[in-house]
Amino acid sequence: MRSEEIISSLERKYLTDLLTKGERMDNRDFWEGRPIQIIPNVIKKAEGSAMVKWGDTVVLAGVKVQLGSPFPDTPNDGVITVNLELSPISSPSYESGPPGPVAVEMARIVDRGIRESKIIPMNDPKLCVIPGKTVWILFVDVYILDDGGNLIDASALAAMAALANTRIPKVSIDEEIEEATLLDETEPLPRKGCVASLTYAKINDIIVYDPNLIEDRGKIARFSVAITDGGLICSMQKGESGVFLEEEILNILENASSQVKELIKIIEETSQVTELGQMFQFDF
Amino acid sequence: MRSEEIISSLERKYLTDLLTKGERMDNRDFWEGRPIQIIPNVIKKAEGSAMVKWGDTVVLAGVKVQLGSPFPDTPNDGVITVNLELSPISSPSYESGPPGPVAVEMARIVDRGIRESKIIPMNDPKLCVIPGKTVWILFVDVYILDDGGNLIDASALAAMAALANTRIPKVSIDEEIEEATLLDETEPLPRKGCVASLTYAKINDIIVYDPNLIEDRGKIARFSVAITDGGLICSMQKGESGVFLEEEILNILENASSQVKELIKIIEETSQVTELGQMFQFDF
Amino acid sequence: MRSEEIISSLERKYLTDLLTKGERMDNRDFWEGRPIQIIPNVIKKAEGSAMVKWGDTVVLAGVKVQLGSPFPDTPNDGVITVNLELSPISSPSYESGPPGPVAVEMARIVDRGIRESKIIPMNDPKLCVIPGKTVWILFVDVYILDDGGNLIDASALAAMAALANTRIPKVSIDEEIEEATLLDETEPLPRKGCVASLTYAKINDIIVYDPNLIEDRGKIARFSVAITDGGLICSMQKGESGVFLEEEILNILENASSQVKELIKIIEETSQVTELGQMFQFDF
Amino acid sequence: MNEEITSLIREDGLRLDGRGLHELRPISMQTGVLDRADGSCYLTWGNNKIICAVYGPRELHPKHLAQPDKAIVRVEYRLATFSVEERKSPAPRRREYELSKILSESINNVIFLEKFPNGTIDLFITVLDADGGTRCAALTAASLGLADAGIPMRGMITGCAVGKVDGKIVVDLSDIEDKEGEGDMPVAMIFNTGELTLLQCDGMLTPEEVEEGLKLSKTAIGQIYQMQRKALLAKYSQIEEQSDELDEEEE
Amino acid sequence: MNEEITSLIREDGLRLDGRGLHELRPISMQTGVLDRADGSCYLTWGNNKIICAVYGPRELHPKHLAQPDKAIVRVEYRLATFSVEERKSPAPRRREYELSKILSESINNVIFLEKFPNGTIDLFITVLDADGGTRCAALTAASLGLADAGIPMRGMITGCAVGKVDGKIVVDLSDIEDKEGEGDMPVAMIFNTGELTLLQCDGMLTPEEVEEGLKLSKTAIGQIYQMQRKALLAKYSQIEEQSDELDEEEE
Amino acid sequence: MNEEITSLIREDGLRLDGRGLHELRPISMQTGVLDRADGSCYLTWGNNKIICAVYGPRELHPKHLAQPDKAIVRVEYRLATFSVEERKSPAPRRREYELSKILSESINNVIFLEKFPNGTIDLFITVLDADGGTRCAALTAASLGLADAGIPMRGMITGCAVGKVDGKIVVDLSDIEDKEGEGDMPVAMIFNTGELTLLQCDGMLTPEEVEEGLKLSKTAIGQIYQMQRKALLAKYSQIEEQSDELDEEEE
Repeated sequence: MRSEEIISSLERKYLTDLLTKGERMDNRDFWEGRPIQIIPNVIKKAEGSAMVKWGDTVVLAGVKVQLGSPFPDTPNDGVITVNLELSPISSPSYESGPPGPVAVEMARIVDRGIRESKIIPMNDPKLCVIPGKTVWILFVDVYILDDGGNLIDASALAAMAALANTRIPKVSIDEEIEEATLLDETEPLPRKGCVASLTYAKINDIIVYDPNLIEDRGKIARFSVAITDGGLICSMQKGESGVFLEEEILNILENASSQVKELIKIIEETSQVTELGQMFQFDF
Repeated sequence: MRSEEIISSLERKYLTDLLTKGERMDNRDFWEGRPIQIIPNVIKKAEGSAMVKWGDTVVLAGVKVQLGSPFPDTPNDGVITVNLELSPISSPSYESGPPGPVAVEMARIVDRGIRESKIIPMNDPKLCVIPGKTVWILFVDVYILDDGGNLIDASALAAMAALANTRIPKVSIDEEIEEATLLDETEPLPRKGCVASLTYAKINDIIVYDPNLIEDRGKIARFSVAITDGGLICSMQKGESGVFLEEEILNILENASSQVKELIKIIEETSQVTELGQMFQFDF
Repeated sequence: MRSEEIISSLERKYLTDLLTKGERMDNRDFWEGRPIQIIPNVIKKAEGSAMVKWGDTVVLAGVKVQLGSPFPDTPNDGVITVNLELSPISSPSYESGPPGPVAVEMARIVDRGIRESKIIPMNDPKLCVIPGKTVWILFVDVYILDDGGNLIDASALAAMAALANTRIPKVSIDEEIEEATLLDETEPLPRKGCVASLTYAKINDIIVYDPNLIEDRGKIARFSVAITDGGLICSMQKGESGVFLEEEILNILENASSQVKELIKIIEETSQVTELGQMFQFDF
Repeated sequence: MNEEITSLIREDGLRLDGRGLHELRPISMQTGVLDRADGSCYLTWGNNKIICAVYGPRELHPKHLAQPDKAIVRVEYRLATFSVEERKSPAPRRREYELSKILSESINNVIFLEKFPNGTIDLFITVLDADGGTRCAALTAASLGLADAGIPMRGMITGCAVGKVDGKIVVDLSDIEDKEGEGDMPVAMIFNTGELTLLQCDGMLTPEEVEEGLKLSKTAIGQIYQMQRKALLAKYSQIEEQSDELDEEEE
Repeated sequence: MNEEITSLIREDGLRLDGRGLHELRPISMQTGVLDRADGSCYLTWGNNKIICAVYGPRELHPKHLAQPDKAIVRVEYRLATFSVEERKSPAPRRREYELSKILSESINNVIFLEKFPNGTIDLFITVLDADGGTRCAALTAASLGLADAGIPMRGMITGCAVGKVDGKIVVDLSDIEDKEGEGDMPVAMIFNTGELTLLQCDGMLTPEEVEEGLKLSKTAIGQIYQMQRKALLAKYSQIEEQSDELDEEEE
Repeated sequence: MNEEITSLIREDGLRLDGRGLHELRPISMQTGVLDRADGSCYLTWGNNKIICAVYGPRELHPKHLAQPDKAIVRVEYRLATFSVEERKSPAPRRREYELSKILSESINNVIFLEKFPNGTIDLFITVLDADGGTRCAALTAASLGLADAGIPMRGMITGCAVGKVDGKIVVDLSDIEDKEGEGDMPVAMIFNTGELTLLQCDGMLTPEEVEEGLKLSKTAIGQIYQMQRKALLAKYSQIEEQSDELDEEEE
């Protein structure tokens, strides 16, 4: 699919005519998602990583860990930061350069899903190397490699899956001079449960889950919700200039609460796979 | 007054015809300033602040204090830094983005007035928390909110008034590990006297004090002088491509030395007002 | 010579016709370089410096030294960093602003020549003030002042000559609190030998050493090689979109290995001149 | 400066600042406060202080960004450096970029953009003093600034955050409730139509709590909407008074 | 994490990873891996993982950069933040600017640019996992991406680094050999003509060692070039199969 | 490196460098030093070393900045990284932006800009070695650079700082006098008309001291102006000599 970002009027008519008939271009039901593949541990230099293929969308997330200073108001907590790059690799529409507002919004949605769900317990003693002075900093970097629509959910999934296989080095501390030395041995990053994002697009007055590229372009509004394995809503974000009615939001939340289970299952299954070798060669 | 920054030739003719007759557009004498209001302590999150309405010009200055490292060549002195933003709020001519040369020059004029006058004694022991290691950093940030002309004097006044009501937290020091803890109690920022800026515009060959917006646009040269409550000149700055003769400068300095007293009085009176509540609601 | 960077077709024809006849515009042999002058120690505020006039090209290099932190993986080594600015002073083609790809490539070629040759032994104990904590950082900054062609070799020579007269302050260490104090006395920067760069331009299928400005513009490919006083090749860089054959490279290397001796001699002779006074006034 | 918060709801069932669970903080709104801007609004909401300037509709530069069939809306949301606990650097941060984007999308929805082909409407919103709920306050101020500039709109946007504090859903979170509470859910809508133009959430809420929050926010937004209407009427009556004065002068 | 390397060549004469002195690491190449790009290649080489997307020939914006007689080539070489030992900041560093420039000059040489006046051909190459020799791997992948995009070329560029390790000239340096060895010499050429399109060196080599390195690189490049050809044939046969399938479907 | 300065004026009434209170440091000026620039000047003043290149009048890009009735003047004042005690970062700092602006305004005044509609005259001034009084030295060099480029001017700008040191008004402050003294007052004027094109002050001066400083600066500027004239005459006589040589060659 090589075309401009702005949907053509013909495309739009085709899209909306189909939807009015209750059909989607790729024959999915309105609430049906696309197939998902996750390849964990794909990057050897990263402490955690996952390549996600979600429909036609391909996203790579990597986690690097680094010793650093805590924030002054949480002196014993680790730090996590999520960056996201709409790589020019992924679409003719994206350009090089520092992240624009679209990438920043996506990064912050992914970040909030992880942060608010508290699935990585930042106050875990393993993340605090020398109280008040040295903690683990987790850098989660997400690269969009192929934009096939619904980047938010694919990015959130890749970030979550990368964290699920992240290992941090063990550390030996010289208490006297307060210096930490990294050991060769590693241990898994502390984690409590799982979170996933589900995004819905509103096209005219029809709402569909997991928009593909054409639906993404044709939508007037977007709604994303991140839900934990415990069924709690930890982040919501309405986007674009279209509006939602209260009733529409409640319907979406009901649907998301049920669909999230499938996503959580995929992540947890993937997090069992730890061998890098077996997926050395992969197919996009 | 909504128009472009470049003065129209009609406007200029009107302005200069009036001045030739010895009159100003707003009926002031050549050496007469506009009315000034100061609302101190207007920002609760800032350690010091002041909103200044000077004629049609509105400027807000805030002071934040922060512990930090001293400069290597003055290891026991506090640090002060002045920033100024020509906010796009204040005029159709200003754009967002990092400060351009005009804003940088203004910031540096305001900065020099404060710094050279030594009204904040940076070597006061209260500003040095741990000698050679930790001192108070004072950030004075000035936002132009409405550009009605003579931004330099209004900004200098707002910065001065904000410093006059700034309070810094008391600190307890753990001598052994050389660590400072902030206490809830605060004390006034040390201050010795007062300084004010006076700006003169040259339009054709006529010189007026406190140019309004139209006069600002029509001027060929500008001269600003900062004078302390002790009558010392601590900063001068000629601006724009027009020239001054020695005699003109000496006349300006004579006038400024007498006018500054009124400005100093306004600041010192304002610095007595410390209650935030009373000016919670204000009129621009 | 004031003209545009792109060579005109007339100029190119003249250039290549001459070369085909075995001649160069400035009557040099194909393997012959232009006259070189070095004025060492030209900048009083710098710890080392050299002005180089190489043909019509003028380059100024200065070295500043500063105490700082070592890189984590070389905790006892000093640090060197080379910057290069294509100053807008030097040509109508260069603009102000952060270094573009051309300046970055040049800086990195000069940097690699110095770094890989190990002529400044970064692990010398004199460069390590407090092991693991404080080392000398050497900033080599190169400014192109007049672009007369072959900027790489002139820049490398200026950087090398500046390092050759660099002196670093002696330091007294307070072992207990691990703090270093600079003394007034200085000593020469440790140095082991010398390195020089030689650049060849390919114009059509003819290769010449030390291209002048017109040859620089007319070239299809460039090859630079840095060689130590010991005859070792420590850096090579092919540039531009033209190609070289293996045989051409081998011929260049043979020629460079012999020509480098003259350059090394010039540097070593210059490094004997340490008095600033004698060349206070110089001629470009 | 780092006092331990044990509970955000007092034993008497009221919040730390004495409000009931569904009670708004004091809000004031004033339009036309700036001389140079085409429209403006100064709004205080608890200790929040927000200034909004509207410029336009005006010609868009550079021209290739202009749209031949409608105006574009550009919104810049900024925090003053001194508006927050720790001084913020003057350069905008990611949070400010994100909020500028979603405020812009929200505002986009209500303006009759097709009336101003090739044009731009620029809103500059600066939080001078921040105290929780700034984005909802910003939208509320922006609507008034747009009305003050005479920009035609199909409705007024009004915002109010709800959230979860000590297990209860409360209205209009203060700074401390936002930071120490269990969830924050900013909502903005066109009150008359119930259309949600902004909806976000951070925290941990059950779907039922989200539903309750939506209902509570609508009631609060209704109250704030009435204040917006009053602020606009105040402006128009002031204008009438001024023109009366002018008439008198002319006589 | 900072283990002392005593020797890069084992007592049995093989290298630390068990390779002979002139032996390549395992290499895989796959074209057409991206849906949106006009051409693409995913290449693994030892633990290097590189993705290359090609867009174009397409119209160049801004137009004043366009050349009326030919297309321009823009190459962006980037390291993913997590591709290296210490996390790299997302902003490109000087090394990435330099490599983008020299890769661009190398690629420039083989494309029939005059076929696309006013146009641009954009290559975006990202190293997802780095393991020594990325620039040669990047050029090898770029050629395949260009071929996948159907860009007409006068030849294929193939790269391979050689270097000096424990006093020996070896082929295809690994990460550790690159960092701890005595010299690294990346080479790229059009194998069929022997034209060098890229040649660099860091380290300390005698002229004779450079000569030996050039000879060894040519042999290695010959082997890699055969893999590139196979990867392209694989693509075309796949296309044929697909069109066979289409035919069957149509029947 | 941080020696205590007890007094800036010695017991014999002279300054630390042996100068009298109203005595200038040694100054040298040379025009036409750069091959590529349209005009240039290299000036030393005490230990200050300043290079100025003038390009133009030339076409202005981007064109929308051009003025149909006159040329614009752009001035970039920079400090070389190694010109000061602590290495300066290569990126310009606020001081450099401010000085570029006021030098530009000063220079603007003397050029017959209306002779070059739509054009630009660009001055690039770099302080290679700094020793106090660089802005006055920069303006003095800029005038010569402009004259060397043949730009028509209604007068020559000449600068010299005065200041207060140990309670005395002195001429031409050195670096240490600037930093440790009580006040610095840079002045530039068109000597023949007495018009002040630049005037600044930092420090603590009475109005009477400012008046004294202005008078002293005028005398000093008169001396420097004579040096500027000589430097230009030297250039013209050199050109004459060269053209004589050419004539001889032609014969």
